[in-house]
Amino acid sequence: MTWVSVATGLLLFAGVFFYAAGTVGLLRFPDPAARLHALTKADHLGLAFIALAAALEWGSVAIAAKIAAVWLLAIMAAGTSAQLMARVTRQDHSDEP
Amino acid sequence: MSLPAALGHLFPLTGAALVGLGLFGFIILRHPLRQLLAVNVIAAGIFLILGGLGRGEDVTDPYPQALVITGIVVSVALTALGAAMITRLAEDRCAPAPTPEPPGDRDA
Amino acid sequence: MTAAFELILCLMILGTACVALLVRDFLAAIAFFVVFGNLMGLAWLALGAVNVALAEIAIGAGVTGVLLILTRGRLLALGEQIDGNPLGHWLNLGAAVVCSAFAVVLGAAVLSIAPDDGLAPVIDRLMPRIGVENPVTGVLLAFRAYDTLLESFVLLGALVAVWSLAPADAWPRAPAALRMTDPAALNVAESFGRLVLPIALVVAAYLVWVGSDRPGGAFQGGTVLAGGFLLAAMGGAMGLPRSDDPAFRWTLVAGPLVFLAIGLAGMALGRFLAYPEGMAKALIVTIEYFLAFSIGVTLALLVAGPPVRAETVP
Amino acid sequence: MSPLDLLVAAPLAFMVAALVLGQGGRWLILAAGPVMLGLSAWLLALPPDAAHLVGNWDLPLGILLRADGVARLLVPATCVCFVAVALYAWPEFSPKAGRETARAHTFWPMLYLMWGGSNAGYLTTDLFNLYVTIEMVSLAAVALAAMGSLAAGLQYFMIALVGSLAYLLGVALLAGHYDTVDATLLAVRARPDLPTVLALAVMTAGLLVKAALFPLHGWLPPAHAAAPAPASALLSAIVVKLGFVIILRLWFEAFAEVVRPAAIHLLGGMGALAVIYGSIQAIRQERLKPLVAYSTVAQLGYLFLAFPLIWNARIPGEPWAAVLVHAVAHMLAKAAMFLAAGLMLKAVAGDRISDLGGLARAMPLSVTAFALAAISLMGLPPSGGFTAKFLLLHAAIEQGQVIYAGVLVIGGLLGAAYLFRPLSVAFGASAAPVVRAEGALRVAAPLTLAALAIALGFAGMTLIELSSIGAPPAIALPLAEEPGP
Repeated sequence: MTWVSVATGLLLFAGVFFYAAGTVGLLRFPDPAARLHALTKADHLGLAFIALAAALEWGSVAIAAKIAAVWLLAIMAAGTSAQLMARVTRQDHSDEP
Repeated sequence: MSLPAALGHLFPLTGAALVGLGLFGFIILRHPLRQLLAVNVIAAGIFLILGGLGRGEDVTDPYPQALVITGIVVSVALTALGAAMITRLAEDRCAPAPTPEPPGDRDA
Repeated sequence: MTAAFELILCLMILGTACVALLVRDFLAAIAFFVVFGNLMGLAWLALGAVNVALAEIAIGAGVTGVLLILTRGRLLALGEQIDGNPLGHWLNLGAAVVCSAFAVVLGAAVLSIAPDDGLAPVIDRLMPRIGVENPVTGVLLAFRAYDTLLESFVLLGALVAVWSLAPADAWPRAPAALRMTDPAALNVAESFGRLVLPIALVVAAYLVWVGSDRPGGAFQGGTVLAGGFLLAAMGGAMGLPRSDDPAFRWTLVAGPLVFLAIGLAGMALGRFLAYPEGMAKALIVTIEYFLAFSIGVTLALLVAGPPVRAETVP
Repeated sequence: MSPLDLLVAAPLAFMVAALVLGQGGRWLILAAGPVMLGLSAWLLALPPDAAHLVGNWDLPLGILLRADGVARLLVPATCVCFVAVALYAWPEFSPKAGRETARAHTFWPMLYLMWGGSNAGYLTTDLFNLYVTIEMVSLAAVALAAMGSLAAGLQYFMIALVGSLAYLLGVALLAGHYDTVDATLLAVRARPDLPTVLALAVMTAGLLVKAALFPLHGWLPPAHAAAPAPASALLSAIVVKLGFVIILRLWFEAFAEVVRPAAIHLLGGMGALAVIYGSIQAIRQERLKPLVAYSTVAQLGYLFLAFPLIWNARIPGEPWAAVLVHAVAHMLAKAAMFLAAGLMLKAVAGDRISDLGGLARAMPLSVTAFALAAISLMGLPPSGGFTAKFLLLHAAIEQGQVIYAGVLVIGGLLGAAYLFRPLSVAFGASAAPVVRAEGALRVAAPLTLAALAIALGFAGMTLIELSSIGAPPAIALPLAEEPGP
């Protein structure tokens, strides 16, 4: 077992842990804002770890760059959709008396 | 064949189940938009049968893959037409006043 | 290990399909349908069919999902009821029995067919003659280019069919704007749309380019482009074109037309859709670029729907 | 250069041109008409074994196009119908008061898409390629049907969608099983095992829905009756024929070794019921266009009633020719009838049969076109319909198939009953209504089509010879060589 595979395994484990944390947060947190918080932050940290693991596994700079680009796009999309969702939920709440 | 026999058939069998499931949905669902969703499930099942049966020992036959891609594009085109028709029908239903284009053969 | 993964994947596919069909709330149904599409993409990856996985996720889950959500929104705005579905009726039980029986027969038929990659060796032998290395692109744009040509006309025809539904006084205006109505949300969406459109253009061009040798191609690239157009339109960074805009009509027909023209040129040299020796790859890449661009525009406009009357445009 | 490709490529090029031109799209028929009729003539002049591979890519991977008897009969008839319908539709789908309208613009690309799709369907032997062509035709057909009634169009759309998917399911099973979907190869490879039988069953079921065979016809009368006259003509004459032709080829060519007599008689029985049911429904209609639409349900029945007659015949070439002649005659006569009905209904206030009183004096040419088309549909001599029904009746009596023979006779009588009714009203003594004169082209189109349907009756031998070209080995006597790659 090389140090690369050990590092990959650890990174994957960390990624899965953050995904699990995000999912638990989504299910257990009381209000929409907190749920969004769990979903976006924890999940994308998880994604980052898994992306790192994948890049390490491939061991090629070009592929690592592509993975980084995908990760960046995913973060941007998540940030935007979280903002939009937050606005929708706030409107829904402000409608209530 | 090095694949276990059951595993080799796993995806096509899933496809067969999806076809049955989608057909059930198509029959029992009332709203046409939901029926359209069911049709998409049937199509996905058919594609899985087509592609899954082309699974070889290490590669999947490109021939069914190409057929599936063609099928996916045709299916999205038809779904879009169906969705547009459903929307237009709802518009006509909720606003009975709008001026429908007079049928050409009676406009004289 | 692989077997366990594939088994779980198939069970999840069936489970999400069940929920997508039977859940009361239609928005939940669409959400599960999109998850279903993504899992189907994973299934295609497990089959080693990366080209199909890209197409399934981009078109089957992505475009279809957007289309369903948009249609749902429009129907709800018109006061139409989509949710709710009477279950438990004895007719439903009958339908369940019939459909299960059909699925069982179909499963038995499928089981009696041995999966094999029967034509893969044939295709491998032919690939050197066209100079591209992605065998799926080879089948789509050379060996069965006729299918693909007709299919590109199906897509174009679907858009014309959608247009034919336009109300009498709406032609030839633009489709209903996709722009978000809440100003603050629009602000967020606009900056994202402005950012994504150029990225989508680059990614689409890249997908078409690598498509000749590795997974990718005109349909996948075109769908990414359509996604970029739709996001830009939702953010208001881009308006939707009027259907009588001549430049816009040319972008719609460019792909199918170039494909048809190259096919007919092949006829002058011997056969319809035959590529002359040594020029196959250049012609295929040319067709794919035009096709991807037209597909992108067509798909985006298909999602947007038929032209609408002036007063309903915000 | 070969008409096999050009017959598909040309309409698609015209579709693109019509889409780009917009307002001017309707003028294209002046170019498309001569081009397509010329290509059809070229198709008829091809040597008997004309066939080639698209792009020279060999089977089982590539796609084979060929000019067999079915294509040689149906492609020219299709082209004639399209030209006549397009000339008739011209004033109807023109800009109104100088403004382009959605219909006037989209009708023309849809027409060319359907044209290219149906030609492609008749010429190809590849079952997956057929799926794409079916979708081309269905797409255009749904759009045209929706121009009359959106609700009927949506119903038709859903039915057509499920029908296509059933067909695609069969294609998927065959592709997995035999690694090819070419009909000529399947004819050699097909074995009567579960996947093949199931594939044939679901494909046939899907196509029967599209060909509107009783009891799967429910969508047809509302869609065909509500559409504008040129659209109804295309739907009834062209669209339903493609499904029928594919079934014919599946049952007698690709899977001739798989099909069992019980299945053939099931199909024939459904056809017989369709003849009786469609005719009775047509008799019960009070309005003209639903009557003509139900007549389509009945006439499609004859096409399937012929299946057992071909199967059992000592000389199968005869009923084979009969069914193809019937398809062509119905194509011409039904298009003529819908176009004439469109003119007649436009002239009078209502859409009921009783409103037609005295029309024969007011618009003699249109009523004549209707009457000539009716003669062919009833199967009176001399007409294409008569040739077809005579050959079928001959085959049925020769084989001792009393039931089918009886249905053929009764169907003819019922046909006479429902078609005489509008005619007797039109020729009736009531005062002739005042009718605005129609353009010469609009009057000439149905008249020409109906006259052609009659003229087919004088070309019986030529048609029979044409139909035997490249016919499946089980049909052709003496045994014809299969056109191979």
